[in-house]
Amino acid sequence: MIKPEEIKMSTDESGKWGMVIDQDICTGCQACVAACAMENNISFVGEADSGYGRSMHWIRIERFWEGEYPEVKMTPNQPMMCQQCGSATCEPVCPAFATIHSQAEQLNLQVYNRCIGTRYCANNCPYQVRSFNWRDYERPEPLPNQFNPDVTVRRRGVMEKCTFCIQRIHKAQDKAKSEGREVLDGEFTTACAQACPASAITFGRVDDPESLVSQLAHRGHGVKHLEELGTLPNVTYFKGG
Amino acid sequence: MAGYNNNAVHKKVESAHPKAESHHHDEEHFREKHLMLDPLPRGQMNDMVMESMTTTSWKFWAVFGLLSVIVAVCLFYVWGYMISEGLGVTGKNRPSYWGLFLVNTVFWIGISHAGTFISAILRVFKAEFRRPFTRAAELMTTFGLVQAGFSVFMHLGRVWLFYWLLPYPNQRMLWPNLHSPLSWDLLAITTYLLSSTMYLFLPLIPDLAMARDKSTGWRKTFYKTLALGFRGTEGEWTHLRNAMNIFAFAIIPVMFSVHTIVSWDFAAATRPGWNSTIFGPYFVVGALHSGMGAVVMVLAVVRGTMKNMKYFIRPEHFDAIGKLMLIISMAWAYFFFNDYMVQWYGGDKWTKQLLHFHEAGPMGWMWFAMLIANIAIPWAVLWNPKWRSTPWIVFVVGLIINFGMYLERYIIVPVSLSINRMPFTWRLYYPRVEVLLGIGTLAFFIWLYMAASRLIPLIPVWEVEEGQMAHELKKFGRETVVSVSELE
Amino acid sequence: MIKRLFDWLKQPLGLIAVGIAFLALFSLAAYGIFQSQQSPAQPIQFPHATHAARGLQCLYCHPGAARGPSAGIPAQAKCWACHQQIQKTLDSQLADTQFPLLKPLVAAVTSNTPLEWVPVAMVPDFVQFNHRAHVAAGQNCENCHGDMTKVTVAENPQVFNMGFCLNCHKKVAGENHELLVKLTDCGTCHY
Amino acid sequence: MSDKLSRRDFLKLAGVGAASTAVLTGCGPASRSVKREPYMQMPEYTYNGLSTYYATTCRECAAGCGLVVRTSQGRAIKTEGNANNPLNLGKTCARGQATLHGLYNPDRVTDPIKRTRGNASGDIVTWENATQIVADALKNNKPEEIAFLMGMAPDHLFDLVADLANSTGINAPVRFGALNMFESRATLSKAAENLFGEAGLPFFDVGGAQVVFSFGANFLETWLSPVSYTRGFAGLREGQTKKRGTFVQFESRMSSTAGKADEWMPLRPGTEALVALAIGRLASELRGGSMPRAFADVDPLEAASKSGIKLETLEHLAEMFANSTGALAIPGGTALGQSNGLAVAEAVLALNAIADNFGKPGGVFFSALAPNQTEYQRSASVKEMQEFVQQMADGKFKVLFVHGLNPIFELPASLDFKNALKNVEQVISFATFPDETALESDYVFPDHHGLESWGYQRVATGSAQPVLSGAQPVVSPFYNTRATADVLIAAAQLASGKFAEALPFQDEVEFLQSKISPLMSEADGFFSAADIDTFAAYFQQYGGWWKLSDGRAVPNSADVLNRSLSSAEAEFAGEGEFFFVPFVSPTLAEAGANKPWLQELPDPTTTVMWNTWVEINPVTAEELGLKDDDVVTITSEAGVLEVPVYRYPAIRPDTIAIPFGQGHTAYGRYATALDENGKIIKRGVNPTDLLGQHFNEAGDLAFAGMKVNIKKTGKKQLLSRLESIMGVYGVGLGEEK
Repeated sequence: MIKPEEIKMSTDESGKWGMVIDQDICTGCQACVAACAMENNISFVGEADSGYGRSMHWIRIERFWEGEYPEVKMTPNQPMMCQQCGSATCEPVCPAFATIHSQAEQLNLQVYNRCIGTRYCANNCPYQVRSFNWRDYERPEPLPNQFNPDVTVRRRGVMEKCTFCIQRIHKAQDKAKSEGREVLDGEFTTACAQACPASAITFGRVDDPESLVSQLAHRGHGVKHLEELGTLPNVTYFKGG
Repeated sequence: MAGYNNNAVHKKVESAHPKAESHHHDEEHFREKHLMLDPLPRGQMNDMVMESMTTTSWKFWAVFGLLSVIVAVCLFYVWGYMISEGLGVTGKNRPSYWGLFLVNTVFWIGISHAGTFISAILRVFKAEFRRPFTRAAELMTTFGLVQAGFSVFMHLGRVWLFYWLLPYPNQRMLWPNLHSPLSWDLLAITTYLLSSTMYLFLPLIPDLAMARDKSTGWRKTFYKTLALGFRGTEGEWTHLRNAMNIFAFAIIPVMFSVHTIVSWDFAAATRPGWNSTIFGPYFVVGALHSGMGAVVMVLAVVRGTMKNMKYFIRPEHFDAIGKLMLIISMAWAYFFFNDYMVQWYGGDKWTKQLLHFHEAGPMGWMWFAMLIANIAIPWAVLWNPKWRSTPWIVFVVGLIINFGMYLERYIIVPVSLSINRMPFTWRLYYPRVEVLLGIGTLAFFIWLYMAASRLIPLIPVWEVEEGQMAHELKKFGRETVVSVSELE
Repeated sequence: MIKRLFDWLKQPLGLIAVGIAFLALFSLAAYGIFQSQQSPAQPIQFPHATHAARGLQCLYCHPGAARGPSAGIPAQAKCWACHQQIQKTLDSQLADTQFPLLKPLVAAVTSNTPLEWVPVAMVPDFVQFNHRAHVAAGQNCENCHGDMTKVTVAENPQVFNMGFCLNCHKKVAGENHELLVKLTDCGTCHY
Repeated sequence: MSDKLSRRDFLKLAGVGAASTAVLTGCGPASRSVKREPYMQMPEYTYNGLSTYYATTCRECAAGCGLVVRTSQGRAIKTEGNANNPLNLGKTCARGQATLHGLYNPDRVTDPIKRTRGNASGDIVTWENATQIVADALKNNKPEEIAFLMGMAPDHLFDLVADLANSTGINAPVRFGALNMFESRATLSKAAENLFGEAGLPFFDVGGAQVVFSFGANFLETWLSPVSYTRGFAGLREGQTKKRGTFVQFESRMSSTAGKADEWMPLRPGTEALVALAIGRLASELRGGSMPRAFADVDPLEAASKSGIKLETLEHLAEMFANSTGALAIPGGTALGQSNGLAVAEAVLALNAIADNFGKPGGVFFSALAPNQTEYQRSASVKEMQEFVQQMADGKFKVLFVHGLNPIFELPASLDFKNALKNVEQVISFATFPDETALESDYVFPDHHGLESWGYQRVATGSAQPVLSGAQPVVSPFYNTRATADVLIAAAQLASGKFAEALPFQDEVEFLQSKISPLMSEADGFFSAADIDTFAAYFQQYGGWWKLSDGRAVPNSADVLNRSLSSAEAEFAGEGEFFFVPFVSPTLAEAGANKPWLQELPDPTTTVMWNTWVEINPVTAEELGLKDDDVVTITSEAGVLEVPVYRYPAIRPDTIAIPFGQGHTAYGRYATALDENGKIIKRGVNPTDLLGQHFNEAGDLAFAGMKVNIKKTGKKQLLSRLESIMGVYGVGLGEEK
């Protein structure tokens, strides 16, 4: 028998947490990238490895060019991170259940301690947002003092990716529960959204029609990337302009 | 025992079979050509095989020693280094998360296919020319799979946790994810390794028993243990035949499934260029293509370097395999074209981009070299019976085909990975220590083969003999024809 | 020379020698690994039983358990708040003869250096454990940590592995499907 | 010992899986050898495992954004914007986020050091000795022989030194920062003075505008107050007036600010004034009425031909500007850093008079003065720095104190600060990091990191309200460092006499309280308190003090259009073929190079990490036979640089650009690189090495007023890019022309 929550999963509005990104006001300033790195204990990899496509950014800002000088245009900056797909292509291919769908939070989890490093998930991610710990990247003392105790420090051979700051979700839920209430919209947000000087990133519950993120997402003209693959991504982009 | 060569054989044959003068010419011709029509006494063949195993020149040991060093350094030392440093010492990156290791895996599994193909399919279809070299081919299966296994494990970021891929009860209450093609892969490769090892072992038993009877010292103990007390009674033969029959039929689907499943690692992914329905047969045929090339190379080397092998392995065998290679090359070309066509007409912009990248990108030379090596050269050479009967020519063609098939896998894995739906991340892949590890697996393969050539009879004598017994020359009017009697 | 060595090794005495050498190396390696997994000694063989017998609640010294992820080890000031009123702590002679356990505490407080406790109940760093949620769900400390009225230095009555956690989570969730989903979700503990 | 046994059993059981956990878990070393050191006295408000948050002020640049730092068990873990602070309203830039990599940088100066100049190592001295050395330096030299060179932050230390200087007669402290040099602040305030009769830092209300014309102002990167201006930009786009605003950038190179513009006008460098005035003229014509004198003399056709912008485009722009209800023109950045910079600033500011937006939403204001400030104070222009360096070279100074800046790196090399330093007998640096200047000092008496410090920072611009951002230590000092203010106060006590009288404080905190106590009586504050202790506590808690009312002044625009404005083109120094545009790296700025995560942030426009590049138009590159990553020699009249090429599609073919921020020879392992022999070498290059000494009328450096030559070297140096050169530029896809 099909359970009710499974029926819900197959619809477009399956997600729980979602994001809206306004590319029109994203200035590409990299504040989100830095905030994400600081919040999530992401390694820096140095010049050689970063130039070889091994940077560990969980969020990257893409920009392309249109036209030729002098009519050249920079396309709107596009912050690209894990889209927390409702039907993620990374999940079924992991042989160890290290990347798995959280039924409770409707997120794509990456369970670091279960990962054996086949890197199949990264291959199969159409958004190419997964980063692999190619080495034990050195963070000399006293840099580790800055580590966020709520986030596991990853070592070599493990895949990682944006978690929608799941540690903040849990913290907010824990706090709300201890006060006997639900988590309020805007009570907490992800590190990238919190830092963004232009407030181009909005995070919240997409299954709550009253939340800011839902209202923004339903403004119209929003785009979900590579939706045609049936991945049911939970990040909506507005190109604007 | 004295040395043995073809001329000597023919002299003996002449004296042993005095026949009518008018037929002499035809028969002479047939005998020279066909092992099955050129029988020797059983004891003599046994001695020849035993001699080939025990006659070891210093050159053998020199090569063996060199390979041992290469295996120790390139395989084990470098692997240890890679484990302690992380996969950063390889050339993988985003988006080429997979690199040479999976190329090697696919390559070695491909190599391993020829063994089963020759010994199982040809056995089932009673292709008589197979008889002297089924063992040589089966060894390739087992040893090739060992290398494939090594390559898969090298590929893992945390290889020390490989056992999480195995389904076993544990306190975490977690099982492997059976949705993942990699889980299927593991099961398929394990099944194939086990069954091919069994299938290698079964027909080996009579030969081991033979070797047991003909050897002394540690070899005696060794063969005695392995021969499982085989005495050659009628009951034992019946059981053996039955078992082999079952295995021969059962291993064929396993063989097809293994490479199909390997192809699903790619085909099941949502990537441009990979998500193709034809990858299964395409990979199977590709595997046979490279596998047959490898068999031919092994046979040429065995014939050229081991004692008494010129009797067992003759140009007729190269000719027969050459024909097979030609057909498989055509089949491969068909599948390649089919895959390319359908993908191109599919019209997906990323797939088109990828196909264009294959031929016009920085790795474009590989694409053209692949087509030349896999299609043009085999077709140009193997149609000629004379050329395909010449061992060194077929050896070179086999080498070229393997090179081409290696390129094919290289194009499918890292080159295709360079292109995806996020152009911002496109990047090339340049292998680093993987090359050494690849050389290490190759060296280990040869090392195992050389070691095996000293320990187990490379020629299944009893099968050859069985064939020789079944064959005879008959004369119908003026024509001399070969007749084969049913054995079972 | 080498041949002679081999010959010697082949005779029974040689084989025994090889065996002993191998065993010695193996034991050395095993011992080394074992040693690397040993915890350092506790600064004080802290008598939990004595404290619990006086009616001290767990949360008095480990209040973090009710408030957040970490139960915490009490600050020295907290120990001293009680102990400075206890005669046997202050009387150095008494402490010397009858209550040697108190000496390190007095020394630490007077020299103002921290006592370095060795944690007993630990989960790996890839497990995000939150005491508060467990206490709020009505779990008693002894369900996981055992009965402190019976031990001096705390010890784990069970291995804190995933099976232990999941067993309890499943039991607690029972028929409540939503709770079961939440309590068996990988992301509840691993991120 | 039964308990011991069972414990061992546990270990053995666990050991099956965890025998070598350090290797196997993959998630950090899991050693069993763990000790926990509890607090001896639990600090108030601290709970085990729960974070404590402290409000403070970001010191990565001088803008004065408020931070709230998350700390756990005495370690600073994450910085967030202070949502209360009116300047940044809870937001931060990338540098603010990475400030923790400064705090926990492995290459900080850990102890007070005495060294032979240029020598990387030195002898550790005690703080008592250090204080005595400072005291002696103050006491044993004539007041006019003592100089202070200070950075733009923190303000409280500047105030302390200024007070000391005021009452003891030593030279007034000189403040400088490379960011200000590239912002051309002196030019802006001079232009304001010329047009409005009052010097001050203009504030541009981008958020309230409908059409924004920016002439070289890179306000989304580092200009003035990037976080606040970015918020303004978001306001422009999201339409505070319910309509998406339009943004046009005039610049020879597409900066990341220009990348966000709806239209990018790659005008010929030096013609900004001409173009601004031409647009003014065309717009005035559209508006009708008499032609203002300011625009009367300009010929739009001439402007079109000289600038390379078509006349129709100028007309279209003028129409856009004239017809908008909220037009705003901003001068800044490279446009002002030219020989005619002042004229450009005046011409662009004058455009605002057409829109008549002075003092209106979406218009031009004077920035609100900070609460404890009476008049606008700006940093030294490079011209003033030139005089300062000359005085040093002439041996006028016996002792030089350096705090908060790195002049050897930040000043143009042609000023030769390093050589001038040789004529100063005693150089005392208060650097937190071992930068180039600290290396050339006799003493380094390290100040705390900003997050370990007390202090305040005046918000110079960016907020409508007057803001004084407060700083407090969020963690206790990690190393044996000491607050410079404390060192100076203690030294002044030791030096006794007028010095002790000038700084009659026990410590830095008392000084701070004396400085903020006047605010208690000010009306309209975010909070108020009757006694200084409560007030200071609130000051810490909220991260400063600010007024609730708008403190911006309205410029007197009466005369703006009635002055004749110069439309002269800029003059360019040097015989080179290419205009040279140095720009500040938006992610590194002047002091970010030692923070590893800032190095790893891709540049917003080129996505290059960890190095310096030169941007060259692909057409020019082809003419010169250059490909990506080819190293070229760039020669100006002042210097030579070798730098790899980035073929940048959005730059004029006659212009090249190099980011400022790299090129350190010291400043820690991440700011420098190692050669194959393990020797410390430069990471990237510093474009100020190419800058000559040419100034505009306001005394700002004409940093964008040089012409340079390019020569191919034949060498290659691979630039690390985040972007795919194949995917973004189609290079290597088999599709090249």
